[in-house]
Amino acid sequence: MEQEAQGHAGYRVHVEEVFEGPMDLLVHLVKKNEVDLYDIPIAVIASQYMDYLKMMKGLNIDVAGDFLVLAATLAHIKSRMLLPCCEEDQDEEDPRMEIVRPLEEYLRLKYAAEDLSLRNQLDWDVFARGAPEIAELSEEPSEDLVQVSLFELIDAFKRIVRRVSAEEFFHITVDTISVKSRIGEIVDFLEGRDSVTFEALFEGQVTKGQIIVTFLAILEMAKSQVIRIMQHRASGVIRVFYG
Amino acid sequence: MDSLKPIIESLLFASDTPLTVDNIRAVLETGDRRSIRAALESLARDYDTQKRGFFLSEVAGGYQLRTRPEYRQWARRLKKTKPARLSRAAMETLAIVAYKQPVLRSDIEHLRGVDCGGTLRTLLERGVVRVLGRKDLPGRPLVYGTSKRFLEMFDLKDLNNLPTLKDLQEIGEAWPNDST
Amino acid sequence: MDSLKPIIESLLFASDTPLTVDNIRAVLETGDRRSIRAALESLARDYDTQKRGFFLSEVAGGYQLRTRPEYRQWARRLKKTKPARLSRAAMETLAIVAYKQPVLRSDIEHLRGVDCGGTLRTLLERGVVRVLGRKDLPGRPLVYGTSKRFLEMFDLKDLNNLPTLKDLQEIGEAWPNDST
Repeated sequence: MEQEAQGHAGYRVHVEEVFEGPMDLLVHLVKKNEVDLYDIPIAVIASQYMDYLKMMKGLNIDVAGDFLVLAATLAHIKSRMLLPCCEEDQDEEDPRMEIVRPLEEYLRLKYAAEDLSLRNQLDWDVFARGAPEIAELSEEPSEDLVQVSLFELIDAFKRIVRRVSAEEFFHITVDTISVKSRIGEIVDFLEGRDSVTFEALFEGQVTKGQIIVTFLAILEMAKSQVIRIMQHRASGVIRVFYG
Repeated sequence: MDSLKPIIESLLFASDTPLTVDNIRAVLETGDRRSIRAALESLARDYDTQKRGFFLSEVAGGYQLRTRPEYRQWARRLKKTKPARLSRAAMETLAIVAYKQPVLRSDIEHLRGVDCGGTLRTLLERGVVRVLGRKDLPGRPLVYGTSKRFLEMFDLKDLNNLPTLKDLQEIGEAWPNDST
Repeated sequence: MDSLKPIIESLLFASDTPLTVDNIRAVLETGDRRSIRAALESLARDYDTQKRGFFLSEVAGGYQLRTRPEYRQWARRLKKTKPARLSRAAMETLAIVAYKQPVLRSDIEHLRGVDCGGTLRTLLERGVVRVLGRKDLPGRPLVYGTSKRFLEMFDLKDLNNLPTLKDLQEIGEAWPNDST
C-alpha cells in the first residue's frame, strides 16, 4: 500500500481500508509487539501509535477524529505512568486500565464476530428452498396473520416520501407521534361508551408531558371530529362524546 | 458417480426452476452427460423406493424436485397456516396510516396518487387499521388509524416506539428534500 | 410414524422458512409432539447416513432443510450468488448487537470507537438487526436487537446458542485477524 500511495500523487485512501478505527490500530500494535495485554508498555505503544498517525497523514489518508481522541488518551495515560505518586500500596488503579478494559471488551467482540462469520451462512454456505410450486400451492393465504418487519414499513414510507414533497411530512416528530399514540388510547377508552367526562381522560396521566399530550390529543380529535366536546349548562361538567 | 449424486441432489434442491442436463453440466464444469443422467435416474429411483416426501419430476425439458402429489394437501395446508405477506401497495398505505393518523382516505390517496379503497379494506379486514371515527365534512368521511394489532405485528410497545424520520436520518438514511 | 416421515419431509421440503414442531402439529392436526420429534430425528439421520445433498438444520427455533455446506461451491455457482457477505465492520457491529442487546447505537460506537451509522443501516436493511423500541433517555434513542433472520442467516437455534464470549486469558496468544 505504501508504494502504491507513493506512486500516485494525490491518491487518497480512506482510513477504514487500513484500520477500521483507533481500537483496531491499537489491537494491531499490541499484537505486533507481542506484549501482554495486561502489561502494555504504554510509552512504546503510544509512540508507535503516533508514528502510524503521522504515516497515515503522510499517505494522505483521512485520519478521523476518533484516532486523535485515542492518541490523547494514550498520551494522558503515559504521563500518569510517569508520575512517581503511585508506588507501593496504591489505592489508585493502574492508569493503563483505562485503555485495557475497553480493549479487552473490543477483542472479545472481535472474536465473537470472527466466530459468527465462520458459521455456515445462509445463501452463501448453505441454501434453503425458495418458495417452491408456489402458484400451485397457495390457494388463499391465511386471513388473520401478516408477517412484515418494521423496516419494511419504514421502507414503504420512504418510498412515499421520495415521491411527495417533504413539506407534507415536516410535522412528523416524536411529539406528534406521542399525540397519535394517545389518540389511539383514548379511542380504546371511548369504545363502547357514549361519553365520558373530560377529567376521566386525564386519569392516570400524571406527568406534565402526559397531560399536555392528552390535551393535544383531545384537541386533535375534536378537530378531526372523532369526538365532540360538550359542557353541561347547569353543572358545568365537560363531557366528551364519541362518534 | 457416488459423489456426483449428492452434488446433483443439492443443485436440484436449491434450484427454483427445472434444471436441464446441460444446466448441471455447466455448473459442474466436468462431468459427461451420461453420468449426470445416470445420477438423475438413480436419485429418482431412491425417492420412489424410499418413499420420500418429494420426487424427481421431468418437466419442461428439465428435472425438478417436487412435493409428492399424495402429500400436496399437507403442503397446501402449511401455506394456509403461514402468515401472508402484505403487498407493496398495502405496505405503503399502512405506512401512511401509521405515520399520518388520524387520516382520511382522501389524504392517503393524495399521498399515494392512486385509489386506496381496496388496500384499505384489506388492512381493515386484517385488523391492522381501524376506523377512529368520522370527520364532519361533506359525506362524513371515515377517519383511520392503526390498531393494537398493528403494534403487535411490529412488536412495538406503543406508537411512540415507531422510528421517526429523524431516527433514520441519524443512522445515515439519505432523505430527499429533507426538512425535518 | 412410517407415514409421518414422508409427510413431514414434504412439509419441510415445501416450506421456505424453518418449521417448528408446533407448525407441523398445526398442519397435521393429529400427531403428538413426541412422534413428530422422532420423525424429525429419523429424517436427520437418514440424510446423514445416506449422504444426501441436503441436511436437516435446527435453526431459529425450528427445522429447515438446507444444502450441505460441503457443496457450497456448486450451489453458489448455480445460484450465481454474489459475495454479499457482510463486511468485517458490519460483522463486528452485528456481534455487538447480538451479544449486548438490547443496545443503543451509542453503546456500539463506544465499544468500536467509530461511527456505526452506516453499518447499522446495512444490518437493518439486510433484516438481521431490528429496532426493539426506544429507551427512556433524553432524545428517546432507538434500541436495537437481532431478528429471527439473524438466527436463520447464521445457523443458530436460538440466542442462547451463541457461543459464550471468550475469556481472553484462555485464548492467550491467538489474536483475531486484523486488517493488515
